[in-house]
Amino acid sequence: MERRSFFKILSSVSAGVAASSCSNKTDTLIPLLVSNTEIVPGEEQWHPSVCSECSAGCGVIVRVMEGERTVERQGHKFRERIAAIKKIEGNPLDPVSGGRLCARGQSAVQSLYHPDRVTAPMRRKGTRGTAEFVPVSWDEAIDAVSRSLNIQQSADPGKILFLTRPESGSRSATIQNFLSALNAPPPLTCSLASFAVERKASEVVFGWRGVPVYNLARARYVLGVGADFLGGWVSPVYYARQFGEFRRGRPGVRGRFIQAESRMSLTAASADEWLPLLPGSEPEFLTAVTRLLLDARLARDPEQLPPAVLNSIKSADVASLARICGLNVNRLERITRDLGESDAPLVISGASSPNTNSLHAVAAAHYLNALLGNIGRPGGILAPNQDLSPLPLVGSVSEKLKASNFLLLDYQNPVYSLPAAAGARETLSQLEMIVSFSPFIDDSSAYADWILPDHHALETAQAVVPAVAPGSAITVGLPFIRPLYDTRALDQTLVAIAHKMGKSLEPVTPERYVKSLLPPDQTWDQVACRGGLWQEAPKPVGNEVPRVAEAQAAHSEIAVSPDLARFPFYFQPYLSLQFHDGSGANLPWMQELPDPVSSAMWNIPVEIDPQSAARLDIRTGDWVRVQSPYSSFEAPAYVYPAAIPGVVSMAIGDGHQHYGRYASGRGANPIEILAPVLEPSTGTLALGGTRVQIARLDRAPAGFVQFSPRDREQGPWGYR
Amino acid sequence: MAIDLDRCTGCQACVAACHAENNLPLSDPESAAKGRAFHWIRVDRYYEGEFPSIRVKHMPVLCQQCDEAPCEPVCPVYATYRNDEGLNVQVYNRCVGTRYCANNCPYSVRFFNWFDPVWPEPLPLQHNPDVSIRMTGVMEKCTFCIQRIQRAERDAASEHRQVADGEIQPACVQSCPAEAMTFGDLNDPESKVSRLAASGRATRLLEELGTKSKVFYLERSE
Amino acid sequence: MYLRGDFENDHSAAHALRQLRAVGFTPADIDVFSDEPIEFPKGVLPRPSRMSLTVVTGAVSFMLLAVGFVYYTQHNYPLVTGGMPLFSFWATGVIFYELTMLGAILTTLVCFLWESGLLRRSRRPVPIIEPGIICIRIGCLPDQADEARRALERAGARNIARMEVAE
Amino acid sequence: MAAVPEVIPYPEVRRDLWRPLERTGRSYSIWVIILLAIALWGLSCWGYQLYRGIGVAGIRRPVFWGFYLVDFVFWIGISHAGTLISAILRLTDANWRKPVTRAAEAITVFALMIGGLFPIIHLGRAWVFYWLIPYPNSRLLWPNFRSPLLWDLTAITTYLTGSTIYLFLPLIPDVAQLAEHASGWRRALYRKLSLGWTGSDREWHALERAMKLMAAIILAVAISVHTVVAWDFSMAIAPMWHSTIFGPYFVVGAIFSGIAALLLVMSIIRKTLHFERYLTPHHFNNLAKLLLLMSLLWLYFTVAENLTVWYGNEPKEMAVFGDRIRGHFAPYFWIMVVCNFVVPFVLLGIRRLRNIRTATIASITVLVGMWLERYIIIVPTLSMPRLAAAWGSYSPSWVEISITGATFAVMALLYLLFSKLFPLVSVWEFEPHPAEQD
Repeated sequence: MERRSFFKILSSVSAGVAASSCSNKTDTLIPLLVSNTEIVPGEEQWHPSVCSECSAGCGVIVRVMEGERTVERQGHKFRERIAAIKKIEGNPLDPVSGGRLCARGQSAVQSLYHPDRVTAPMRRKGTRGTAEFVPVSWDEAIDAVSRSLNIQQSADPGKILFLTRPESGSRSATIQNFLSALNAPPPLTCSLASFAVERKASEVVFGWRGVPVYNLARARYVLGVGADFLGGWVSPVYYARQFGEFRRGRPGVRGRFIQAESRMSLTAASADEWLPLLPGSEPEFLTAVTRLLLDARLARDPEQLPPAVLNSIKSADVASLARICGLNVNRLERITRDLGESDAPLVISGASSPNTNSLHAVAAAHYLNALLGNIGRPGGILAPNQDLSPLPLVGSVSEKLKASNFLLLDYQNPVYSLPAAAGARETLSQLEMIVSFSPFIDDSSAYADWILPDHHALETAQAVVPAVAPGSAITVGLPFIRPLYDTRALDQTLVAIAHKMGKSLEPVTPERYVKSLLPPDQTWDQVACRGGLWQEAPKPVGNEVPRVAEAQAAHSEIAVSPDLARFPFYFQPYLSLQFHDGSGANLPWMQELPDPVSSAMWNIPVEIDPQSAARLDIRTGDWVRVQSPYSSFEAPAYVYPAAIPGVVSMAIGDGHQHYGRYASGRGANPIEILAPVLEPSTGTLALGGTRVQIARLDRAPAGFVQFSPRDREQGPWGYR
Repeated sequence: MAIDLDRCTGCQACVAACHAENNLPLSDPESAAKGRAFHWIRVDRYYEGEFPSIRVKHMPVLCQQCDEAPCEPVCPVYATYRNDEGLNVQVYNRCVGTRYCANNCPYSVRFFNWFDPVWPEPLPLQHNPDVSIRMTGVMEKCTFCIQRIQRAERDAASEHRQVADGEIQPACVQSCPAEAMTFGDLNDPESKVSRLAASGRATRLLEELGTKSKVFYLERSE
Repeated sequence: MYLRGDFENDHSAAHALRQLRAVGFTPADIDVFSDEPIEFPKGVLPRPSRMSLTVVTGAVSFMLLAVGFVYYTQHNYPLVTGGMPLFSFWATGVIFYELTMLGAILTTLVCFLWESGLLRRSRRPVPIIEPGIICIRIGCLPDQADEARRALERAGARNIARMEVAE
Repeated sequence: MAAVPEVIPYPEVRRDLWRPLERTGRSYSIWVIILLAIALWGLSCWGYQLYRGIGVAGIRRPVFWGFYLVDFVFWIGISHAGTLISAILRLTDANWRKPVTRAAEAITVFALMIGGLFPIIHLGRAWVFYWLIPYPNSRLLWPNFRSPLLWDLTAITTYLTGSTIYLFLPLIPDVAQLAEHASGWRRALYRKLSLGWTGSDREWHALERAMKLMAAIILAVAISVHTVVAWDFSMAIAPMWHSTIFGPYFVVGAIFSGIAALLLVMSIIRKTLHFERYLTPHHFNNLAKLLLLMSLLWLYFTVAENLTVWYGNEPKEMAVFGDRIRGHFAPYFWIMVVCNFVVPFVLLGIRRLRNIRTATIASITVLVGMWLERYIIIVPTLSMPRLAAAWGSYSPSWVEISITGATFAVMALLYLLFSKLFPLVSVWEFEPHPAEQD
């Protein structure tokens, strides 16, 4: 309890005052005798930590209490009492989570206590991909891995490929140090949630590193374009909090919100008005709005824009642009007027389903914001937290995979997150050596030769830089429970490997990571106690607005697979709230969480609009085959009343061949059938770049489970 | 409790929070297909209108803790009744499983344990020790996190003070990122929830039934 | 001592009963045995019964018991359900009704057993009768026996016999 | 179907009606074994359900009540055969009733025993069903008399007590006669049961009086029992349950199905026990006319129930209505209408078609129809609760189907055993005087 009220007190009192009282009396005494992780508390204790389920890096507090588990020793079963994590909540001190947490973050405890975790280092027994492993000792595993890594390193360190999560912090710093000690190339990521396009656009247009922060809470009129910021985007908790403030947090002020998106996402569902854009028409839409804004003389600072951009906008034809978007010009005019006349207008743009022209779209939104004069202002776009250690690069992973010999996988699943056409399976089965650090045997770890399981994030020490945060923020988590299994933190493993190879490597501990950024009035202990280091953003100097540069690489046309007659539907897989890039699929709570759109549980459907469904004689629950020029899959259909005719969407998450009992063999992976089309400036997979055909299967409608099958409030019957 | 539908984004953080706090049984595809998944709080979603002028209505629905609850009098063994604080409580040990209460709940927020719940090891480590695990054959439903209410009251009593407004937060309220949910004492006219309930935007679900429910929905209208 | 006389139909039996009543036998002295119920004309063999009244009394007392019981139990551990009053006739009227009826049923059974004399051990001799025969049994003092016998004979009885008290 | 009046000498009546008690045929034993096997199968299904949990049944959210409650209402309905019919006929002194009442009253008792079992089968924790019974207990908690389920409990207890007594009283003279003629254990049993019946006019008087009173009481109880069963539903504020018509509607339905059950049982008895001389076309004709009358009454109530809903057009009720009439449940609904109205109306309404065979056919369809009616009343309402997001569907599991089937076997079995112990036509009441037949 004390810890809890401590947090509550801290959140109201200014930081630093209560700093020395990290714990209650018993807490200060006991650690002298027993280490922190060995305490089995009978009373609840709350410890700060970091959520590692996505790159948002929310600060959390974790409730620890006694729990019981069964262990087997020498053939006998024992009940053992250990300190166990009961619940995860947001850390009230953390400016990102603000004491709140999304469904996925709260389910992190289920990945900690997942029945199918890898409990010890393992060596491959069967052929690659069959996921047959035998447990080995750490010494043996590290010996073997460092030996072969040594051979590769001395032969060609350029052929070592390290895939890691798109997150920055102490962990990624250790990885980078490890790789540079080996003279190997820096790590890559193949996560679908890297938001590389958004990062690139902000770098190109503003020269910022990172995803810009949208100060939604203080805006009055918001136009969202292509960013599902309340669903599976960069920082759902942060933006949902902002959204609550935006709507009803200010007395007498209710922010108005228009969302233009090619899918009725959760964000669009929360909007006052949804503009259904045809996929890939975001640049056209934004250009049209910008043009109308200029025409209406509502642009506050037209000189901001580079002349080339300004000219191209001025030469645009609104009517034809509107036609491309599938929208009415009058509607665009009304929205533009409202946007331009608002006290605090804001355009939030992103690429929830990246297209080949997404960079152009996001850049166009930045131009529009520049015209609206909200850059760096309250209620506008703010510069990101730039104290980042370099993020893992995004690039054409499939080519890099083919070019490498030695693959190290850190929570990355290229088999799942690359299209079948990219040939990741074949590449992986031919590589010389694959080492996985993942605590679960996923589709890609199934190909690994060695699995050196990492601790769960809640068992490990780490400092994470949140992807989006107001001001500068580092979230810190230190271990407070004994690791459940014979696992090792990644940095320990890397250090051990490096030492075996004769290289010197110091792990970047959270303490080391934070210390360099520590302001003079704070100590490491305070940071560790509170769970992070948070500072106000430096005030923009004077009225200086960042340089707005032209985004060159932008295609305006969306590149899609050819043969429109045979493949009449746009197909857009998207990052969902519950599964994100697919990594949440192994959590039973996420599987049984009714999908916000279809209310589906334990299976993700394909979302089809009612018109097309009627034409193809498809009803909700029917099985359909979705066929692209490259591949096909079968999944149940959901006739989504709000789907745009001709646009088929599907959440990413199902279709894992291996990923624990709750995800293995469940549903279909929409990535698999995608065209291997990349967004050119970043090398991100263009999720929206594929067209498909759909056919109903004559299979009994079974296997599709909805929590609430009925999606209309009234019954279908009236007088008739 | 008051739920601001204008803030609610339908993100279902509350649903997960409830599972974590209240040891809800895990479903599996088969039991879920049989309509036996547990969600003490659920987010109802309704589509209104047709494309393109279609809107979505998200509405978190949990036990409305009615003052005049239809579920209570039909129970033959007093397994559910209204306690002194006005909560509609479910006494698992008394329940014999007639399921009449669930039929008579107009909000369909009651859930039945068709079997003994099963969690594969080591998932039970996560169980909240403050909340009992329900056996087969008994009804269960949202309790407004009565364990949190009692804890706050105990703490306040030991510190010789009143429970402060907003001090008690059920798991769903605590988790809600958009802060759409507000919990407090409706008997105290000064509490935040009372003020919200008195605001013009407040309605109650199926108010026409006269259940005097204690969850107020603040309408989304502009 | 007991006398018995058999009759072949209810007319002659009724005639015999009238004769017996005329010579001073009361209905309490007389029993009629048959394997079918026999209706005599009114006044021939009056068997007054308080069954209806008793049943009503039984029913009412059960109702009062039920009201008291329900009132006691609901106040014994008072729990509010659905905002209903702890005790109300609307909510428990059905219970009162059913228990009233249960009272009536049970009283009927008791009355039946009492008035029919079943379950009460009797030492009176029971005549064995052939199917379709109506047998009249008269309990009389030895000095009345002749008179009774004559009355039976006058009514056309067959098989007039003396019966002994069973041990 | 004018019956030829026939006076059967008393000894012959006795011989005919006692014959089934004395002789047991091969087919009887075979039937007993088959029925026993089905009943045991049902029992083991119940055991399985107790062991695994009620979830082995198909009930789910939101259809928390399914087959078991349908069966409950159905069997309680059947139980109205006896009592109501025999009580009404007794009170109105309809003499043709006499060979019919015993069979009817036996149906009542057995159907009630079976029906009363279903609420227990359906409990989530059936092993603590006695918590509903008011007795001073260690839980220091009395049951909630405000619950319609407690109403049910008292009503059914009263009804079962009453109808058992009502069956037993007129059995006493028969048993007393049997005691004289039987030997061995039967004699001892009949002796005990006859309570020392001598056939004195005091006993006859008391019996007549008690039967008159019981008939009146049992009539009142029977009507209340099915009303209370109906109120289990109409006290709930679920759409299309919360209706004032339910009490009388259920009573009519109960009498309807009760008569059908009686007709069916009678025609089986007549055939198998060769009671042609005792259960004459005359009886069937009268009962068939009653069945026709109830069919029309049932139609009237069904129309009244649905018309008010349709006209009111209240969305939540309309959802259930629509699904019944035109949606998922429409096949069941229209089969029910055919079974309960069209078939009896045609077969029994047209005088030329009305005979024992058609009456039997009609009674079978009515039984099917009435079972469906209960299904139609319970399941659609529950699958469409007020909030559309909670709508769901229901299909029974093999356990529910087995247990339902087994109860029919149990009913037949009990009847077979009863027929071995007691004459199915009251011997002492049977006086086929030609003058009284019409």
